[in-house]
Amino acid sequence: MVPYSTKELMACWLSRDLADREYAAVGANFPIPRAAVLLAHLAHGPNMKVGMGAFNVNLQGVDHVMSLRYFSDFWPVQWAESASFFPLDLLSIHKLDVFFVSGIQIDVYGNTNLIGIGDKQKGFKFRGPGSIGTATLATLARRYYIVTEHHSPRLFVEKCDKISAMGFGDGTPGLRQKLGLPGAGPKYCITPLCVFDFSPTTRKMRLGSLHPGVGLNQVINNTGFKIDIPEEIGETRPPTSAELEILRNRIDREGLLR
Amino acid sequence: MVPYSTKELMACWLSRDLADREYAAVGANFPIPRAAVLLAHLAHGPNMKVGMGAFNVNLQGVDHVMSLRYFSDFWPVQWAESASFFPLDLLSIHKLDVFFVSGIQIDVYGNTNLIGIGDKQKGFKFRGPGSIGTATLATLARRYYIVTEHHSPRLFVEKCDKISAMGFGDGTPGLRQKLGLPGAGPKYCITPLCVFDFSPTTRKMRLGSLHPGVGLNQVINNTGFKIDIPEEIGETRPPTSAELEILRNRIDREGLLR
Amino acid sequence: MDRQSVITDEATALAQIRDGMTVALGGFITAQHSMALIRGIAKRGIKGLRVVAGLSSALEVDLLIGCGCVQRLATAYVGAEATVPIGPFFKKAAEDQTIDLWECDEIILMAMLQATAAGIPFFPVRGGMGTDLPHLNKDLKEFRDPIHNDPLLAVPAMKIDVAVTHAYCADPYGNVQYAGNTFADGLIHRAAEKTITTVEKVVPTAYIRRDPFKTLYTADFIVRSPFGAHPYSCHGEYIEDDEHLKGYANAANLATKGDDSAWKVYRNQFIDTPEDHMDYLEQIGVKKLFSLNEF
Amino acid sequence: MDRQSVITDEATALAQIRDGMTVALGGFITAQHSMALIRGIAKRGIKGLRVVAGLSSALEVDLLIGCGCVQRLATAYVGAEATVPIGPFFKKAAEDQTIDLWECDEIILMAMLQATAAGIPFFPVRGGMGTDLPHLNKDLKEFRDPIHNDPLLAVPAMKIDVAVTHAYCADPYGNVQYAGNTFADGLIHRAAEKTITTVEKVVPTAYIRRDPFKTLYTADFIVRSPFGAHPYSCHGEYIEDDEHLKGYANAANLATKGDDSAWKVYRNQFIDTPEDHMDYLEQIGVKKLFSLNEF
Repeated sequence: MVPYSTKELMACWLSRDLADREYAAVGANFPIPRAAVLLAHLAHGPNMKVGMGAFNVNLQGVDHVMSLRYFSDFWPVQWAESASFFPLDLLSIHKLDVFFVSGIQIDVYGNTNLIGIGDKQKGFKFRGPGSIGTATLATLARRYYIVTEHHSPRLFVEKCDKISAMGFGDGTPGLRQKLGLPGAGPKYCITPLCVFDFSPTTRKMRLGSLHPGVGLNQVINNTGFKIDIPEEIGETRPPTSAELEILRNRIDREGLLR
Repeated sequence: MVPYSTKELMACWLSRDLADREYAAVGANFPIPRAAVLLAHLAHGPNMKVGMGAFNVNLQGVDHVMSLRYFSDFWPVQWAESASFFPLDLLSIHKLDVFFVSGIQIDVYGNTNLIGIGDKQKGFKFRGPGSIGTATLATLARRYYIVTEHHSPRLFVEKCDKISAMGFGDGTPGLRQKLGLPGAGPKYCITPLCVFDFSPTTRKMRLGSLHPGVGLNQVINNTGFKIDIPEEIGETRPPTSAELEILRNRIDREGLLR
Repeated sequence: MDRQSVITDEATALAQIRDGMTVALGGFITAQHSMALIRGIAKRGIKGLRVVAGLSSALEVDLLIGCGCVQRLATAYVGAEATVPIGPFFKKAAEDQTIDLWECDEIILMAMLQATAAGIPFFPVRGGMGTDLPHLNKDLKEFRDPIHNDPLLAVPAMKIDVAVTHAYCADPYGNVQYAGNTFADGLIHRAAEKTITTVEKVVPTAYIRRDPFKTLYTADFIVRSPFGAHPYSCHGEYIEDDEHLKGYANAANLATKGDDSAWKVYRNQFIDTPEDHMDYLEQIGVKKLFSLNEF
Repeated sequence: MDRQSVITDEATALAQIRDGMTVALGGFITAQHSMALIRGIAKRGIKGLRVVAGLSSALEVDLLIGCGCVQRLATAYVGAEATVPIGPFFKKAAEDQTIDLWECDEIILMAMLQATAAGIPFFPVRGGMGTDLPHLNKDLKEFRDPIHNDPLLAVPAMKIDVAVTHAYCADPYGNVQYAGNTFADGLIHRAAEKTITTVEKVVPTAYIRRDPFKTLYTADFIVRSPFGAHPYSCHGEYIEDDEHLKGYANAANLATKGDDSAWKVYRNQFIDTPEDHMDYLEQIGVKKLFSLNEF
């Protein structure tokens, strides 16, 4: 088997959950989801609609795709078949199938925080960069994934100080429907150690699989909340050599994931 | 003095009420307002924003302007500096300064009807073509003019059977503000016989001026409601030869107004 | 696995439209209606359609009413301006109450589409307050805004099954570009669950990529239909066929007054007999078609 | 009487912006901010601005905060992605509560602009329900839709005095066209009472008329400002000046930690000393500027 990095594992695993014809958006400065979407597109999704910055691109036949320096880069224009119509497209973003969210805090119910840390009603101990588009996109996209390059008790907390993108709130059954949120919410949370899914009854994060070589205690010790652990724990399926070939030669020549 | 037609009189009179820098829209199949806007633009409004069909044009330096066959004609593209952005521009149409409305009924409070005639809640004795954009545009434009090529008791009624564009409703003081309508409502109603304005107290139509050669009784007999008649009645100021020269050589070579 | 073309034939496209569906039509008054498909709907006798004609219709909805396809109609206008001031079948159906009218003006129709496209239950507008539109259209509801207590009209979203639009060109993957005005077509596409677009020309994707900012939307089905908007105009290609419109209006007018002989001839020649759009164009004839070329 | 040019100089344009006004800035994260005017605002020490940064800001609002111009800020993000993850002055001001934050995400900000542009008191959205945004931003109000009783968030309109945008080109009459993405600039223009646009190039009206569909809006004031978005990008012209952004962030970072020596140097060299935008470009230097040309 070809050796691979944890980030490559994460990208390959995510890519398999994306289907052909889906509409998925890729931002800048979020290399794992970017690689996942492009890998899905090049490996099995020739009809995917891929949002790259403010363009919709199709990359069939493109030898290799450099990564965005910034979200508003102009150069993807060369592969663009359309550009986002503002405000029309942002206001009709519920047609987005797949979105990705991160946070400076992630809690047991899949809520994420990009706003800031601190208990006060106003003011912050640590101010985050802001919600960007996540408050709405996590609501409206048909499903989303929480992706983080870190796994620590400070990141994975019982309850976010502030919620910028609501996952399952306080776990009340049917809360998303009650709040009128059309999207299904977070499907998986993937970290450098493991994959979490969400219990359909409690809506809490549940251990889905451990990455190869990761021990259960490593996850428990690095998570700030009590994890729902099933009887049998699977292993995250590693990248295939075919996946790695596309990933390394066409998507990540710069080696951001290595 | 150069002889002129009633329609030319109406167009010239209206044109003087439009100021430079104003944004005025001209439709198809409404030749008098079209001529009024173009005359204002060419005579004293070089900085007007002129909506011609779905384009915004500037006609300085254009020898002569043919009339639109249809509202959605493509050929004004040759003079267009921008095109309407749908839906953005229709939803921000409150920046429109001047609009023109007609009707199959016009009532004493300046309400107009393009929907249909008949008392029933549903169904019509005579169905009109529909509201087009008037319900909203008469509400949002800073002011508007009612323009009609006919003057008869069947047209000028006490109360419209249906209102498609609200003028002053039932005359309740402050009604437009109470209903949240930002525009000032109809400023004048011009017909082949006279100009009406609106009493600031009753909001009813009031005789403003008689066109040259028209007698007071002619107006009274052809209007289906009692007209507020001031002590002194002015005469509608006829076209100047300078106005007629622009009108006939640059705006109405086809002679639609003659 | 290869990228799949979405170019299809008229029959496959029309099979998407079934009795009782809500269908939104593109174009604006006398421009850019997908007549190739609208005639196809009439020929197949699809029934009970709930038609949304945005921004405003010409006589394409009049034809659908005349052929018995329409149960409900949302439009701000039915006519062809000076040529045909009001659609004859529309006028009669409105007077006889044989169709439901979703009474509105153009901006209220756009507000409905905007609500639908944005996935919100309603869109608030000021226009229409004080008019009879809320009395004639029970879906429109006056309310007070939750912040300042201002009076407003709530225009509800409407589920739209299929959008049917006509455009200048598309590539095999459904990327649609217009040569002129796009009217409400971009909004209509975003409000509908599925979009079928007839185009004057199919172009290679490289043509689309020359200016991706011109792509208005990506349709689910593309049908190659030169002169597909005839007798209406298509910006950059051809103007209206006034003579045809007058012939239609004359036949329809007589039919609403009890003499349907001319309408039977019109319907037979232009709707029922032609197998498809190409057959229809043969009826119109090459000389007529190319006499309509713009500029 | 002749048609009047709206091209003006920086001083006249900046005189439109007065203490306490609400100013909306165009561009998106690291693209197309009107830095020529934003530095002018900072240099003149305009105070108490209520800044709306749509779609999202980079560090142009951070600079305005650092120079003491900002009383309130509506933005969904302040940073330059991997280069500068968060604006230093913004971070400190938020933590110390020295500016008011109108907390939102990008789509809620657009909803506010859309309400303002449409002249309606609020825009209803689904996004943000269940988050802390309505707790942090008291202008956002949960309500029940008047038709289906669905829960929604009402985003109120906001009076915007001046929009400040940067574009590729304009003609002397204010018709503005972009070479690339336009982001929320078309909406921002329509939401503001007045628009000032800096442009890379002034072009003849004949150029605009080649493709009037590309005209995004007609601005009230045009200021000729080549490299006017530096250190940010302008589509079709130049990319970001990362080195400059890092220098700024480093100076700002130190200043928020009590050492303002580097910030004083930055401010002196790039904001206070240059008379105008051209003087600023001299500080950057021709070699640097042309090294940023895209493609």
